[in-house]
Amino acid sequence: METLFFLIVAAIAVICSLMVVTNKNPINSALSLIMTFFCLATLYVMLEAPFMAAIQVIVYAGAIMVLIVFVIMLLNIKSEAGRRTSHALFMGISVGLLLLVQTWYLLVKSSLSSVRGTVDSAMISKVGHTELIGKSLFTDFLLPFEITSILLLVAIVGAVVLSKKKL
Amino acid sequence: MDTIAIPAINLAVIAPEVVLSVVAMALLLINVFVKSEQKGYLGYLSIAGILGTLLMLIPAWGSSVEGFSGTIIQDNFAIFFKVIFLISAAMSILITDKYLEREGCNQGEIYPLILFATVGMMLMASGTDLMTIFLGLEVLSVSLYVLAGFNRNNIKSNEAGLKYFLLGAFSTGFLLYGMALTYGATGTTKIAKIASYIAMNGVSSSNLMLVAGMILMSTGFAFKVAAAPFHMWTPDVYEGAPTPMTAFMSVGPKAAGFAAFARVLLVALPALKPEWSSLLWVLAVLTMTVGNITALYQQNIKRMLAYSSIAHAGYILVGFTAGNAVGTAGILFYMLSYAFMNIGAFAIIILVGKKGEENSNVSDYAGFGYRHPVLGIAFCIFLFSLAGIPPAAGFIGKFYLFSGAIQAGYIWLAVIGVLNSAASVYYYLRVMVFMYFKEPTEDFEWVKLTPAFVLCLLIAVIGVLVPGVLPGLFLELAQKAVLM
Amino acid sequence: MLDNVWLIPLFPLIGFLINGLFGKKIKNEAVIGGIGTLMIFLSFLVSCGILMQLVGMPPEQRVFEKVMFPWIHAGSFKADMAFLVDPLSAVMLMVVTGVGSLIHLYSIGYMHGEEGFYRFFAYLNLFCMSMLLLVLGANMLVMFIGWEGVGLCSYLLIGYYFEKKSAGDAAKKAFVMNRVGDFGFLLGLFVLFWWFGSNHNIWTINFVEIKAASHLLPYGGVVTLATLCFFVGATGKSAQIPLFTWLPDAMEGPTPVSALIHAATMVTAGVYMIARMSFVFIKAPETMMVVAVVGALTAIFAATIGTAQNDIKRVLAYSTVSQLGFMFLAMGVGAFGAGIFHLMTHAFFKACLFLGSGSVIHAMHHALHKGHLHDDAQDMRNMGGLRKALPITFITFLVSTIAIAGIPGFSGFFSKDEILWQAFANPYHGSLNILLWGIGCIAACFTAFYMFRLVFMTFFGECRINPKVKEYLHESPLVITIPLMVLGFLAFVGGFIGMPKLLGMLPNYFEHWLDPVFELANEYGKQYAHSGAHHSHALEFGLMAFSVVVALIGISIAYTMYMANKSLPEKFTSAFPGLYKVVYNKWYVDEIYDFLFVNPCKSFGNLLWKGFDVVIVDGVVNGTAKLVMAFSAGLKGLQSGYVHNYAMGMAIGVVTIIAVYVFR
Amino acid sequence: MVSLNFYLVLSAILFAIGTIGVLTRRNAIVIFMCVELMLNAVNLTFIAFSKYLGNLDGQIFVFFVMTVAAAEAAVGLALMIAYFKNRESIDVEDMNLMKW
Repeated sequence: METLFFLIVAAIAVICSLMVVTNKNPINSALSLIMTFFCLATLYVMLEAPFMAAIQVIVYAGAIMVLIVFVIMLLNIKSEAGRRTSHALFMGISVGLLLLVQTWYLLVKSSLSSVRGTVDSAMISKVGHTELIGKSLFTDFLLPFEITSILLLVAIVGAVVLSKKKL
Repeated sequence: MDTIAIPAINLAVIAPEVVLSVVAMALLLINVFVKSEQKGYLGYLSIAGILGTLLMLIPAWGSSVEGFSGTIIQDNFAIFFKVIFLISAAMSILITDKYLEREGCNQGEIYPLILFATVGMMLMASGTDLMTIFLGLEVLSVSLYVLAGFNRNNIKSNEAGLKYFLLGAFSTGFLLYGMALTYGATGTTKIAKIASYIAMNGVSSSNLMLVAGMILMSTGFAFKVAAAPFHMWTPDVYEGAPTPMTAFMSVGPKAAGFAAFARVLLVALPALKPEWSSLLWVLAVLTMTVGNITALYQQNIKRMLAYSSIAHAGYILVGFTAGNAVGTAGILFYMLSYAFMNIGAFAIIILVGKKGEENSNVSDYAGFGYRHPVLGIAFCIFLFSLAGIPPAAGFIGKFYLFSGAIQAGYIWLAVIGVLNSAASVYYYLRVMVFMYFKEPTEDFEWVKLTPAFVLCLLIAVIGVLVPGVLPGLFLELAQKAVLM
Repeated sequence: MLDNVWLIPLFPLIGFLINGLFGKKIKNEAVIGGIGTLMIFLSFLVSCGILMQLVGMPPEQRVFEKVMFPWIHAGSFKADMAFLVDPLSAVMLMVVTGVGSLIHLYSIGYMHGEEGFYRFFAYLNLFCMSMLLLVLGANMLVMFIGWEGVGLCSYLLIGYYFEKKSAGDAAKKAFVMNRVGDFGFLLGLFVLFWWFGSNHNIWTINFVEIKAASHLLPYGGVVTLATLCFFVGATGKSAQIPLFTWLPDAMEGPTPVSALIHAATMVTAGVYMIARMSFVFIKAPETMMVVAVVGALTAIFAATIGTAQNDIKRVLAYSTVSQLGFMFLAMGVGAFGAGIFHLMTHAFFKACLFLGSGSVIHAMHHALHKGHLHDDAQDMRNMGGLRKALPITFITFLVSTIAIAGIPGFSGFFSKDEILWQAFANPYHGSLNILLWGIGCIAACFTAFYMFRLVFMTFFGECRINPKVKEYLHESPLVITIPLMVLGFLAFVGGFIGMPKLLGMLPNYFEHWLDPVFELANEYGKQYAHSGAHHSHALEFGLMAFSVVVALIGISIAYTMYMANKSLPEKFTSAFPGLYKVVYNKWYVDEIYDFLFVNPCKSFGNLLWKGFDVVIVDGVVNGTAKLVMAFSAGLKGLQSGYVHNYAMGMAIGVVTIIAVYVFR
Repeated sequence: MVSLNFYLVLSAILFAIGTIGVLTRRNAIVIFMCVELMLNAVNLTFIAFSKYLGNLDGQIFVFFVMTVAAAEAAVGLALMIAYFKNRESIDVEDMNLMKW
């Protein structure tokens, strides 16, 4: 049952992502991408990561994609004028498929880490996923968390520098 | 509700980064109140900040402090690289102001952005967790995307920024995938724990997930250091970016890429040494050869130096392939001397250039050596050092890198390296031939030295000649800073 | 005194700094030239002191290493900035500083009034410093620094007249060819370094240490590889086949430069390097043979080409290449002492010849300038009969020519004869010896021929200079003639310190002096030397006499061709009909010579010059360059400027690497 | 319970599709969206690993990847706007002012 549900969601995700790549109109691509993100959020829930699912929707689908759609509107980009040459398409697709075959092969062939952590379903349901993530962020990964603040500041400054009206 | 126990925070570990970030933020605020013609003062303030950071780093030499639950470390290796970053940032800032004035994009934000990029590089050098390294790399990259496209009225600069961004984001995908696979294979993102897990559980090259993780991470770093075949963005971005930023990009981020690359491979994955050293072997040969051979054809001097910087990444990869103490010390020494010689050369290019990046062809240097003898000699010193001709520092560095490779048994790699550096002389020499053996077509009267340029060139000349003639001290420091 | 060996390279460095930094401000030529000359002369004095001290020591203790400061230390590998003084480097020191001082002095007069006078002296001093580093280096790295340094200075000085395009091209050619050689040097260094390190854990490039450990080296094998690499380095620097074409072109530089760098010192660096590592080279019999054959071939090739040249400096340039070939021949037959001896005598007479030709050119140039003529001041066809106008130049030039031709009593005879004898009698190359000796003799004959041709065309016969300017011809000033006289004197007597035992008048000081240096090499050589072949004194005398005869033949051909048959025939036939037949016969002989000997040789020389030198060697060099450039253009094409192509490159890279590692 | 390999293979498929998109599309914004798709594929890998390894490091990593994606989006779109202002296009086939 669960596997069936997974397969359905996965199929939708793959189809939507294919539409991202194939759609001529950028807006349609963006909307398909948002669909893919929703599918992924669903999968996160299945993986007992509800917090990640939430921010996937809020940050990715909500913020980033809105920004992208906004820019597409702002620049008033129509459908792509022309296609790439069939040669380039062929090369791109075959390299991509090759990459897929390779990753598939090595994922099937390789072994996972044998060390199991302390976090299991029981703990997540008892303590709560958000709290676990929060604790981890503010203890073990405090420094990376702080670095993101600098990263966002740089992004803001950069965006302003590149697009403010008057120099 | 139980409280969370925040672990003891050891600010001393990240003090240099904190200081530099605070200076950068303060500059952002000050910038609002500074008139457009006086933005140059922000440069001096940022240099003061860099000097302060340097002063904080020096006492830390010799100790190795971990902090923040093992996500960061301040050891000699990191400190040596941080000094390189700070020097390259300071020298680039010295030559920025005049250039921005000339090109008419005098925006004060460039200085905080350079400082933030430096913070990112410092985090890459001292990060001991894949997350820290990744975030440091992103802080650096995001700043660089902006810096490359900083001259937003110049179409070339736009294009450079956008190309860098698209390809950089693409390579980030591979880097992340590599990190994910490494995480899956070892169950952790901490570098020390990865190593101990591999050592304890006897995971080896038979675990394809780990090997693939190593390969994908390597491609990500190879993109950052511009190793072939992940180098193709370099010439375009270096040509289009504002020249001081090209100088900065060709040194700092490359060094940072090598720092993180070295820490990941040497500390986290020594068990895979046979695999990664053969990979690096191929990358080194490709990178040197492609860089040098393509440089032979270039007419634009910025583009020529871009290809030459690819070749130099190749030489450094030679030392990296060796993976021994001598090779690693060679990387450190070479990066340091490369900072001086390359930024020095770019400083001259800025001086000779005209508005709109005009006058940057090799043939535009005809007779320059006679119109400006002192600058001509300085340029020659930098070019000789890049070509690896004694007694400049570049020679000692190359010798060291190659002898590291020989000690590790990679004699053919060293041979190819020597062959390449012999070929590289040709295109450096071509510039000198134009400077001295061609009839001047220009009077070069617009070439005016400012005190900042004099300082930058002086530092560069000293930085090339002193380690070249008396490399003992620098090599000793480099040896104390290796990761083994 | 030995402790102060560091002063020797320091003085020229000071001179370089003073002239380089303040020369433009000083302006006064006497001061600039004086400083430059004084500095190298001070080095000469220190060198003399060191030589004296070495002489006072017992022979086996004459090795001294002065460590200035630790330079590169990497784990077990150490390279110090250190100087090595032993009999070999002492000889080189004397040659470099002695001849160097004289040439500096000469340059004051020769370069008078040139633009960039200070630049010239700064470069010249820098060159001397590099050359002294090369000579004194106690390890290969210091030597390599000097090695690169002299190449660089040579580049700067060849391109001194940068307004001339040919000068720039020549400079570039010299530099690039030298770099090919440098590449060989570095490779040899690396091979040796790697072999000692990986097999015996001796990570060293120090000459003394390598010498001490040289018994570990095998015969042949890796040593052959290393020595061949070194030999490639030597061919580049010392202008041997196939890397010799830069040297004739290098004559674009000022004449003192040709004398100092391209005759007396820098080009002999390759010979010096082989002598320095004689104990390694001797362990590679194959390399020794290659060295000997290349040396002999270069000697004869360059000599034949020399017969077809009309530019006075180009003749001397090919002569230098040929003489260097003799030195390599000596190295290749294990006669290291003889090679170094010839290096020294060659420095004297060739420097004198170049300076003399400079004096001629100087006078010609001056006269032509006064007469507002634009004839080529270096073309011998425009000269003739200059001995009256330039008596001192003529005498010194003649002495040196006799010396190079190998007439007994003059320095060149002793050294060249020693080489030829060793080529014949050495125990290493078996039946090849006769061939080496034969080629050497023929080359010696040619040498005598073209050198006397040069003398006859320049100094004898009727004056072919435009009569308008004849009156302006006069001897050069003292500052030019004094070095000429000193060098001429040395070219005359310099050989007596190395007189062969056979002649027995004086002991062979020179060989005894160098004995401690080459003792070990001779020891190793015995391992594979053919024993038994003992040659009698009579044979040695015979060969010596033969080489003299050969030289005389060369001279007499030159005489008949360029002196006797010019205008004499007509005069003789009209005034003395009885002698007609004699003259006729002479002329007839000349025809035969022309037909049998000279013409084929001249055309052969022309062929070599045009065919081998210009087409093949330059062709290969240029062809390689073209190939690389084409490759470069191709690679450049990959850089299309399109983001998706770059992304494709990255993706293909990733896919390929994964494919290699995952599916191996 | 769904096997880990299902998730990994799904993420590999999404990653490959993203790569194909980068290699074949001409519009810079769409290329950027394809990069986002690649990053999301990696995120899925991280979270799947995290679940099956029973430690949260992977999920924390995803948290940071999202931040990075946001930052890159801001800067990248600003670059595109600046480029568009000068060139009236964001087609990568027009971006070849510098080559060779």
